[in-house]
Amino acid sequence: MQRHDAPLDSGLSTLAILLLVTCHSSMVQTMESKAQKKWAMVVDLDRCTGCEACVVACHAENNIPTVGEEQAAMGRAMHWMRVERYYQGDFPNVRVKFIPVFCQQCDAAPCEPVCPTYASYHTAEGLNGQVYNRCIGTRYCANACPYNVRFFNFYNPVWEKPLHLQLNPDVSVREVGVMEKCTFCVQRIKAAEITAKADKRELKDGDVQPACAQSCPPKALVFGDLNDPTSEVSRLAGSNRATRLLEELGTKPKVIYLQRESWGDGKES
Amino acid sequence: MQAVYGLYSDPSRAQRAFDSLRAAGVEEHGIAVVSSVPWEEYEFARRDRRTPMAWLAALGGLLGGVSGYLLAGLTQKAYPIPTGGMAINVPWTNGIITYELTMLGAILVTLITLLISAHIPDWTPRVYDPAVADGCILVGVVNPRHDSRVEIERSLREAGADSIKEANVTNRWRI
Amino acid sequence: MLSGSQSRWIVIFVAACALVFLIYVGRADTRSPRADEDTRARVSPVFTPAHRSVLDAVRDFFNRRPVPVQPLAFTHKVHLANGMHCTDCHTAVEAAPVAGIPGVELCMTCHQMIAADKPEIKKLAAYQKRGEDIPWQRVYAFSPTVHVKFNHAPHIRAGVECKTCHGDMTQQTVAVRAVDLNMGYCVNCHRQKQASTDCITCHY
Amino acid sequence: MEKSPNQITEDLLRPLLRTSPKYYFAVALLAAVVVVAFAAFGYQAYSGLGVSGLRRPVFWGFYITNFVFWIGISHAGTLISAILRLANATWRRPVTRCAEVITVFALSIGAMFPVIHLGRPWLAFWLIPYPSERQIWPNFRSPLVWDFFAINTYLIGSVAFLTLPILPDWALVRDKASGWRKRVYGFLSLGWRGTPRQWSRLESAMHIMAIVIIPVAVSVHTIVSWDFAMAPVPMWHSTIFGPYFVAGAIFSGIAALILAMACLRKFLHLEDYLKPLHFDNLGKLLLMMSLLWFYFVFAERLTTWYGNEPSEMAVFWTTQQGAYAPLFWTMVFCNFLLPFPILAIKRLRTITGTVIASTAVVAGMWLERFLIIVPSLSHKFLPYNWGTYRPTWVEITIMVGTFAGMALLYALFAKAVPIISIWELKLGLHEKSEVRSQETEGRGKLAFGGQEKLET
Repeated sequence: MQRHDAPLDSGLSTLAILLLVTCHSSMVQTMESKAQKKWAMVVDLDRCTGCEACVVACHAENNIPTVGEEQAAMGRAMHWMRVERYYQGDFPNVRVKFIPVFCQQCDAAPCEPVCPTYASYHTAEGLNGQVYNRCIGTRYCANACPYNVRFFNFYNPVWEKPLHLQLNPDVSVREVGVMEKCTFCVQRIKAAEITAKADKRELKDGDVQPACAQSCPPKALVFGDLNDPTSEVSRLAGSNRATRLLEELGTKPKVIYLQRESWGDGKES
Repeated sequence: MQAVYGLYSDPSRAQRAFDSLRAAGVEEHGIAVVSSVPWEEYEFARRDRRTPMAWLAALGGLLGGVSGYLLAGLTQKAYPIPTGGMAINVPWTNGIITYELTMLGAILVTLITLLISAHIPDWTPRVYDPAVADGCILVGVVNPRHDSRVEIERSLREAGADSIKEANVTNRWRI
Repeated sequence: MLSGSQSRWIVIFVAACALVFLIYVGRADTRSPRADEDTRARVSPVFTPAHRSVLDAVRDFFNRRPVPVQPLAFTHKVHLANGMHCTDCHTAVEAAPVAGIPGVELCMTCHQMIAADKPEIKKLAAYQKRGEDIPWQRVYAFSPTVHVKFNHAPHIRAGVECKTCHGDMTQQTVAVRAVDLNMGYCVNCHRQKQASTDCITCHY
Repeated sequence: MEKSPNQITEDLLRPLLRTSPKYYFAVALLAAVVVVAFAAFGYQAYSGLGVSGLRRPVFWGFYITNFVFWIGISHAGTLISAILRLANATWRRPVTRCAEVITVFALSIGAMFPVIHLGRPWLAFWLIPYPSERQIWPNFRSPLVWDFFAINTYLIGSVAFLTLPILPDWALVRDKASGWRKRVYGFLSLGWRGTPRQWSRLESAMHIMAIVIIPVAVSVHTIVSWDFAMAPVPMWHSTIFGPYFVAGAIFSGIAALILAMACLRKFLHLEDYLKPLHFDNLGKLLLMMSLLWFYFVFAERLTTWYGNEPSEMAVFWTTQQGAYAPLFWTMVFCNFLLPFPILAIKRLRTITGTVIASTAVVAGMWLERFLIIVPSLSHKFLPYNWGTYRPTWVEITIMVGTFAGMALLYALFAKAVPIISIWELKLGLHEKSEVRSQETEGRGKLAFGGQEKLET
């Protein structure tokens, strides 16, 4: 049998690889974000009544299809915005805690690096972009998302005519096989930006309102720019009630929840 | 092309034929040997053992690694996608691509080196005998000098050949 | 077993089938999409972003788009030669996402008098008489599957000329797709003009 | 009883030259199942993934289970064969080729699943980095892109590793066959003759490839494990996953190899070649891997339990005593409790014994992959979104189709290629007889592996 040495010199290869990595670190490139905006949402849990007006508004604004009873029962319902209910206490002293949950627009989003095609990526303004046309439907982002706020089009969505006439022309109608999620109503952000630019002025606080915030009767949802220290969002984010969902995972979410002041400690409100 | 060869069922006889051919003045590289098994312990099969294949494989690995590095690193730099401050060109993950392409480079270069240096595929006329498939070893001379022919045949026979054949290697090789 | 010649014929046959299929798929679709939509509207009580057929999906995949057939042989060349501007008819282009296609009333403000005896203008007048609008076909539409939201106004404001994307209209009669507006075309221009190349600028 | 070289040639070429009607029937049957599976995939691609049982939050189910399973099976061949080749284990000779074939086919089948499970499978080519007018590249940070590179490297390497030593055997078929076979194999053997130069180059190439392919195989399954470990999902985000998956892959791979060998031995009447010795040796390997597997499972559970992280504990308990507990304990039974005694007791480590153990292990390892994926996904961080998963007929059909496809490919391969490397077997025979003759005669030849001639 063959007895000669294998001169595939592992030492040499290791050296070469080390050299490459060293060279590489000199050219590692992070695109410096000059983002003037850092869009964020504040959810005041004290104000939320769980009325789900935001859910309906979101469906209407963003062309989110309803999948029908059967599919919804399977767990394929799509609500970019949902109001999670958690129950506290024993009957009859039960209290329901509502938490509106939608895409947290994390700064260190787990959904972004796992997407093989950049369909899920970080935008210059710090949003978690979802590019439908680039999505090939690996659903990896949905698995990686700790908040379960990503939704998949298992079938082509269908609108019974003439309901299709109420589809929002500023928002894509997604087709089968792509992921979708809350965009912070990016179409509204874009429209406001274009208008502001046409008027040759800067965006000011309150120019942009996502559909959910706009429709929230008790004004539990506040949207704005976290980089603007004068904005309402910045003010509320500084509250000592401010917390973030699953903060311990290090995802740096840009949705700030204001905890209920009165409970959580078992005291009557 | 003319060839004279003997078929040997026993490798030590083939070795003897090989030795006596050399003694008869045939150059070592002029002796054709064909066998169905790599008789590596015998000298007749130990020709042409030196090959830079392993070094070439290492080189191929290096080449593959560099191309992997360029693919993962430079292309992302050439096609920058705005990622809002997130790194798009990451050494650790690029290292994985570099690693895989290093291995691929080594594999491909080994393969190519094998094909080229072992003359595969080869459809040109060569000396061959189907009896090799039955375990015979073919030892012979291609295009012998006319005057040495008799001596070659004698050497082959005396080494204990099962049969001595003269062949005209003109047919298109085996297909 | 098959003999050599038999297998050769099988290969040729399969190759020919593949070729015919590709030609069939690749051939430009000259049907009017509008007519198709009408039949579709009659057939289906629902709206869906799905392709009408597998063949349509394949065409879309290979980027083959239907060639629009316009109801009237409108000539851009003549209008522009007579000193008109794009914005005279495509009135919304400076302010809105879509440039706008003129309605029959706008055409008839001039053509009540001008060239009223030409056959095409008579067709135009007939549309007005019937109270119908002209069923113009889109020339530059994006496929819905690419999810592009294009807004004319910021582009005009940034000084992009119409002909950059629509070709030289002074030489066209019926508008044709003179420029292939693929993603690379848009991105290159955005890069040159230092406009945003963030995906979400256009795709949302 | 020792076989003569000509007997070996005849025995091993028989399947290539003679075909029974039963074979055609089996192939037709398997092909029919495969066609049905392809039709099911076509149906899914046409209608959307809704026809599968996937749902929120379990976005990965049977398809990824099968993906990991088949990639795991693929570690049977090339890896084991390369290790045995490098270690110069002489008993490997009849085993290597049927092992390497498993790699090539299982890998091809496994690599299909990420495409099958895509929402838009026709766009899978976007994982290839090619300059397009869109000016956008795949995201090299995504484990799926690493998968793409790793699997393709492994596939190319395995195909080369399998095919190169086939050339001399195809040349043999060329010389032995007649008619159309002679021409086909004449072409396939690429003009192989068997000159010393060709033999030595082949040996060198196989040696180098064996060295290169082992780290590739390890990297492939490590990267498959990273598909999970890179996502912050309870019980996925674990450093142990790399070695855990590699060990599991080799474990299931050896089991698959034993099953394949048992089938070959029975259907191709190779009793004289695939001997109880081979099953015994592989059985020992399987025993070792079973222990290693148990160690990994134990370590994973123990650290989870001590960590006591609420979201991880939710997954932990659902597999220990919740909805997935029956599957979990079946897995432990199949992978450890059943095979351990069978393989540990020498009297039970027979061909039948190893086949029973291997069958259990293959089933158990499939369950393991399912249990890694589904319970974690169905119990992520926010309990409001906990869910469940049940496969549909489409997923089951496609899965059955891949098993049939594996059998079909294997059957077709065994018809086209001598499934046991003839020249390597003959070489082993000669080495044995030479050692013998050297002892008795010490005739004019080189000492085994030495550099000097004993006699000139």
